[in-house]
Amino acid sequence: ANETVGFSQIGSESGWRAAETSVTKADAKERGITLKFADAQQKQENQIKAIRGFIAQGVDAILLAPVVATGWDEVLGEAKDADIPVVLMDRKVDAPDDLYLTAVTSDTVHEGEVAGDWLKKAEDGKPCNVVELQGTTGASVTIDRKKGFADAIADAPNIKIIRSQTGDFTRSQGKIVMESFLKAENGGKDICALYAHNDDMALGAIQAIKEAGLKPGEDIKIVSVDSVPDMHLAIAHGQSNATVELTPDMAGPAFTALEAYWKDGTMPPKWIQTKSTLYTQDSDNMAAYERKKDLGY
Amino acid sequence: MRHSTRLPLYITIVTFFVAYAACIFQFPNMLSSRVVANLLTDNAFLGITAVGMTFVILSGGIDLSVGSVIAFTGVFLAVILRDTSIHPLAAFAIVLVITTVFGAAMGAIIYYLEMPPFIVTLAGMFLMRGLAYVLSTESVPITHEFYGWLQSLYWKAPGGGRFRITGLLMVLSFVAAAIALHRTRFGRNVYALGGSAQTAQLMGVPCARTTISIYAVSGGLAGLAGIVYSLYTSAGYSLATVGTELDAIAAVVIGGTLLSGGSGFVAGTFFGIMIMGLIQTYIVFDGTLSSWWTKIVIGGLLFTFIMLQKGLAWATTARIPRANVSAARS
Amino acid sequence: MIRATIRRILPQLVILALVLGLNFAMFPGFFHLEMHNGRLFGNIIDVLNRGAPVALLSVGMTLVIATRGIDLSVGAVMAITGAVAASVVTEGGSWIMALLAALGAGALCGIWNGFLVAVLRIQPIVATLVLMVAGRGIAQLLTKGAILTFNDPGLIRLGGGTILSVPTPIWIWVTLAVVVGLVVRRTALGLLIEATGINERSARLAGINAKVLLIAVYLVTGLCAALAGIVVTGDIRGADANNAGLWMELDAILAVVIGGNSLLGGRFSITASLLGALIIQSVNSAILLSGMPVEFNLVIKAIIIIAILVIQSPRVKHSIYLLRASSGPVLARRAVAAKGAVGEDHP
Amino acid sequence: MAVDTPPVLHATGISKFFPGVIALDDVELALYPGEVHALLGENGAGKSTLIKCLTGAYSRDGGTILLDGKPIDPRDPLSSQAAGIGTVYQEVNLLPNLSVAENLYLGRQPRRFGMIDHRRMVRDARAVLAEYGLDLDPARLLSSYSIAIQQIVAIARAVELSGKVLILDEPTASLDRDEVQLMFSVIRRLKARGLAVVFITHFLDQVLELCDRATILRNGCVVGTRRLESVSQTEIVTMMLGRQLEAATKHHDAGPPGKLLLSLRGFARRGAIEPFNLDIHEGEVVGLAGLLGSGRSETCNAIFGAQAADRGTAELRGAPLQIPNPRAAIRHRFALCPEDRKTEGIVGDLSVRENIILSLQARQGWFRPLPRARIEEIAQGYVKALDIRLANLDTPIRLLSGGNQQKALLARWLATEPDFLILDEPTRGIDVGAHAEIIALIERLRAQGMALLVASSEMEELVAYSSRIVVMRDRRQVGELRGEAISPTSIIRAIAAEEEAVA
Ligand SMILES: Nc1ncnc2c1ncn2[C@@H]1O[C@H](COP(=O)(O)OP(=O)(O)OP(=O)(O)O)[C@@H](O)[C@H]1O
Ligand SMILES: Nc1ncnc2c1ncn2[C@@H]1O[C@H](COP(=O)(O)OP(=O)(O)OP(=O)(O)O)[C@@H](O)[C@H]1O
Ligand SMILES: [Mg+2]
Ligand SMILES: [Mg+2]
Repeated sequence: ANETVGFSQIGSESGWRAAETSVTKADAKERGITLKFADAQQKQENQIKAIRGFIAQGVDAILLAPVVATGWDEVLGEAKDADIPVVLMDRKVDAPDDLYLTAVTSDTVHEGEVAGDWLKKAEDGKPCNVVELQGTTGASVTIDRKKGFADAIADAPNIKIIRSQTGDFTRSQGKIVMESFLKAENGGKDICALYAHNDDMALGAIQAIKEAGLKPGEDIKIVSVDSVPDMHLAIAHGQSNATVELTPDMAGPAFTALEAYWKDGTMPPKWIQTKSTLYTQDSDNMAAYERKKDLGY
Repeated sequence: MRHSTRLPLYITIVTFFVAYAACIFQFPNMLSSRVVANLLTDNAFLGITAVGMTFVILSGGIDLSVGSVIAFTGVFLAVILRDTSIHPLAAFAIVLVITTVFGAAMGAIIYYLEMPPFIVTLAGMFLMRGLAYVLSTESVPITHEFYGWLQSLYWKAPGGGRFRITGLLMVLSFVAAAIALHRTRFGRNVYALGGSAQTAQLMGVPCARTTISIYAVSGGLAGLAGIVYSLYTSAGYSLATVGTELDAIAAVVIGGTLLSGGSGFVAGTFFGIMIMGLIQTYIVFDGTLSSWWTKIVIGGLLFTFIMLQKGLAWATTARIPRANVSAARS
Repeated sequence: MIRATIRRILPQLVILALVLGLNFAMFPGFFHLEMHNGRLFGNIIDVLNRGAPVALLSVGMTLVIATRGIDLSVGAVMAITGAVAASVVTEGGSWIMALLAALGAGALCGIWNGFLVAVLRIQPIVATLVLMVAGRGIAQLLTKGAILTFNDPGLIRLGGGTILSVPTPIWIWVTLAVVVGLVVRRTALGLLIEATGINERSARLAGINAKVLLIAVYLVTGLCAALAGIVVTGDIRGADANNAGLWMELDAILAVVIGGNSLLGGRFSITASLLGALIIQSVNSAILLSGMPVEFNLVIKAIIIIAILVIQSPRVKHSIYLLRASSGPVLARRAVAAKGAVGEDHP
Repeated sequence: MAVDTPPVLHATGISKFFPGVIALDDVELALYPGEVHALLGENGAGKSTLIKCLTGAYSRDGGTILLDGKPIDPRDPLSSQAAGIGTVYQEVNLLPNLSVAENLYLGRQPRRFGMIDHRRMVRDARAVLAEYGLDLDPARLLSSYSIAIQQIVAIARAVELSGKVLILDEPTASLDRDEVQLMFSVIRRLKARGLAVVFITHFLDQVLELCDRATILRNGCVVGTRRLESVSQTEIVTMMLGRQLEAATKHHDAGPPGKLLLSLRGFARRGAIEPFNLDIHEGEVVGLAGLLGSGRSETCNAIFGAQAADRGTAELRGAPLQIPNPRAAIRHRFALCPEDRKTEGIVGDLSVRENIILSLQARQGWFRPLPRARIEEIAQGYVKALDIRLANLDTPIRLLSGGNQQKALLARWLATEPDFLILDEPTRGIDVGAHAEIIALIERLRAQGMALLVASSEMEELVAYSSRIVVMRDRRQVGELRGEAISPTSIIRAIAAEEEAVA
């Protein structure tokens, strides 16, 4: 059965996103599925256009990695009218759940919690001033990871967030903002830990910390989210402490669910949650690095 | 070049139909009422924005703030509908007043402080996006039933295409703008300003009023586009429509309007929008382009359209002799 | 000559001092400098260092704007050149080769823009929009959308290292500015660029080779963007094609305008543009130091920028001039003197 | 004209300051209904500035304006228009991107149901322009018509707008005889209707023919107002210049021309100029005569490569020559002072000094800047030699009065020390004093052995300096006059003869 699946991807704003795209493409090829790929350049309207385009073409299913949670009711309704199953990837949407087949996502609030729990355990009651590198202002991941972390440390009065700024999810902003944190907090001596909403910003910050004459991972503890290959290297070298994995392989479970659905109409559960594995310095980071380095990060 | 101002318009229209025909040849599915309806619906907010941008560019200016204004409008509507119980229509009225006044304020700064539009509207872009953040960083869904009712207003054409009210609104905006630009004194003053602001001033064009009105129109239409966008997505999101101003400018330019002002047609903008929509539809139908090739192809097609226009314009005007005047001497 | 230069950049100097003062008020350690393992360390160094990409871009952008053009593609060119440099070193090339390859790529991009503007006569905004859109795609094509990291010490040093304790990017932009400034002002280029920007037709009829001049100017801009691309790439030890230089063209244009250069072309001052770049960076630094919630970043930036621009607007300047003139005896005295002169002319 | 009636417009104490310049100093101007009032003065005397202050294009720094005895304070041209003052500013100020009809009616387009009635506008425009002897399609873009026609449209617009006062700032600069006569008849009609007309020009014969009174400005001050019946032309000139003008240059004895410099064969540009042959010798001034649009400017541009010829051959001192662009021409020591100084000549924001050395510098190349001292020497030298009036050399050239701009442009080309100088309407908009100086200059340059080609609409002037006159019509050469045969009447006859032949 040579099915055609349309994949509306957000864009290519980060290495993780590129990995997700390449994993999805590879997976589709392996399963003999024709993948129609549409890059939305970070714009919701382009995603809506792409979905409508897929419907007009009459694809067999649509994968949607929504740029934002809201605003999908109408177009998903159209897909439903046209009897095309839609699978959401890496983010859920604010829409009645009969409009899509299933959602394969990680729980982004939970990711923040995992990071927060780790720090709580690592500090174990010692007073600790945390600086936070947020993602792009307004992105739902930013909001969720901030919330999850805050929730987790809510019951730990020893841990305090003293500065929080956006680093736009990029390495260079991560570095620049960290530099100013270091200056503003007594050359970094008042900072005990850094929580970054993604690994790229943390990697930038690590360089800033080194340039300020401090040891990342020791003088300032670092925890972040994504687990990109470079972060595993950094942890393996003791320059960072922990990262929460966000798997780029959302398409695997999605295709599996779709294939079952095509075959005999099996309805998958409405939410297929991917695991948020924590990697610390105790994990086998080099193995993780080797596994991931060719995935297109 | 100057002898037939309509030529770029005709060229744009021809280009669109030729390109559409070529697309259909490759993907017969593209000849469906769905695709046509999508072109209208999906580009409605961009089209309305581009109408305002046409006014601005015709007058020799530029408005970079429109993308942010759309986002602000969406967030504002979402927040106000969430937090208060006022009717969406009233909210629409409020937000249109806000964006129109905002545009007028930019126009006033541009005129009275003699500052370049590029920079004033760039600051306006930062400001509006910033205000949208301040209102809400999260995307806020709009659940009012009036929205649902508006969205249910469409005509389902044979073939599955849904012609929606927003598409109609865009078409109406274009018609209204065409009338305003060609059949009112205000419209002609817009062209006059674009020809030469200094000369227009000497000829007695009320430059202050016209400049302010132009940016007010652009702001107001961006507000209207924001309303359309909020209908389109049923939500307000402060990160929405980043870079829309560049799309709108590109559409206006592809539509044959000169960025230096004074020459062009709003109808050209309509086809500029359609051409841009066609490019995207084509890319979706093709579905093999990676993220980066998508960007490269969009850039390449943009270039191709510009060159096509240049080439056609050059080929047709090189042959037109100069105007022949007989100054009958008494 | 020097007096005229200072008079020209005085508003920018005053504004820069004000913004730095604001930083100081918010964070008293702002001007504090210290050494950390052979590296000068302090907020003021950060402003100079972090201002490097925009400062580099603003040098080229000043020239382009002086010719009545604009270059929207510089951010994308930064991404391309960064990707090129990173690819060269990851393929085993030396940092010198990487630098040359990146400069070559930047020059190519510049020539392409110049060709569209000068030869095909496409309006600069649109001409450079093409590369702005496609360029980032090209950069991603080179890096396959990932961050291409490297460990070449030479390249890293260009973006993140120091020379004589001072961060290399500062050396780079200062050197570039001095070189371009000297070339432009000690040769006839500055004059010819200004003439072309003010009235291209007249300039051509006066015998200026406007076509080649325009291409050269876009080429210089491409080279500046290439340097900026290398700086940001070296800084994070990786080519981030997705984000390098994203929206930085707007900052560069803003720097040029804050520098008091007219977007309508003509008279230009590179020094003033550089001050503009530093002003922008100081504003960013103030935002970071303020500790305000991130939602307010853009609003603060917008308000400060609007304030700066309003102070600089010709109308406000003119009213200040009139105010000074009317309060002092300047005008009256001049009127009397002139009348006297006219009187002598009477037969 | 009745002087005892109150003036329709009475301005007193008008002052205007620019940084470093006092453009107007306590100026008084009274206009009576039914008079044509000339405003005279050297280049830079402040005529245009006065007009702009009166009509609100500039805000004046002092003075009162009474219209029909009531004070008015026009803040912009719109309000003076509304008050019944119609104005043609110096240089054509119309919008090339709009149609002729729209230019005529901008701001007061006829409307039907609130919408502009295009058809009626075009019809009305056609009727109005017919009164000026123009039979053209008003729906076409203004830019598709020549400068002369644009000028007439501007005049027509101002006339339509003027209920009480009509102000014309050098309206005849780009018109030829017949068109000037046509315009005069229109002005006389308006005068009979009781309008007050202000007429600015540097053609004194036109002043004497048309005007009743004249106000003379010098250096921003009124030197006096005279009834023209009671003064002589020399008296006016003396008032304007503040000195006596030497007797006009006599027709010189050209003497034998020098060696052959440039020889053109079958030179042509499609759509612009028909093939022509032309030989130019050293020490010779070749005049180009013809009516408006006869192709004089196009000839000049083709020779200079500004609009390169696409056919024909050229030889310079016997060696074949290609002139694809102005740069090539300049390299061979050609120079062209173009007709439209605003868009093709000056570089507005650059200083006078930089404008003067621009071409010399462009020829030297990018990397061989002229030494500062040399620049200063050249600029100072020409400012003195050509008597260019300015505050200082750093003044942006756009702030100079029209005539002084023209002189600065001449200086630019003289600074390149050309072998062959092409002047297209060199005296357009230049005052009587400067006019005489330029004619003398042309003669001097010729005597030094330079070859000159001068296109001009002024027959007397052509006669004064030309060794030989080429007459053009309909973009082709139709005759040549030499030596004793050169006189205004013979030129007119040469043009007219062809006209009859064509008719
Ligand atoms: N905007 C300005 N700024 C500074 N100086 C100016 C400005 N406009 C005019 N001037 C100066 O004012 C004086 C009067 O100029 P104006 O144009 O009125 O002369 P004019 O009598 O019309 O001369 P022409 O016969 O050459 O047109 C000149 O010295 C000129 O340089
Ligand atoms: N801007 C223009 N647009 C269209 N046609 C023009 C334009 N300028 C000149 N022409 C036409 O080109 C032809 C030659 O014009 P040209 O300027 O060479 O004449 P000229 O003899 O120099 O007249 P003038 O006295 O106006 O300088 C004429 O038919 C004229 O109508
Ligand atoms: Mg004048
Ligand atoms: Mg001419």
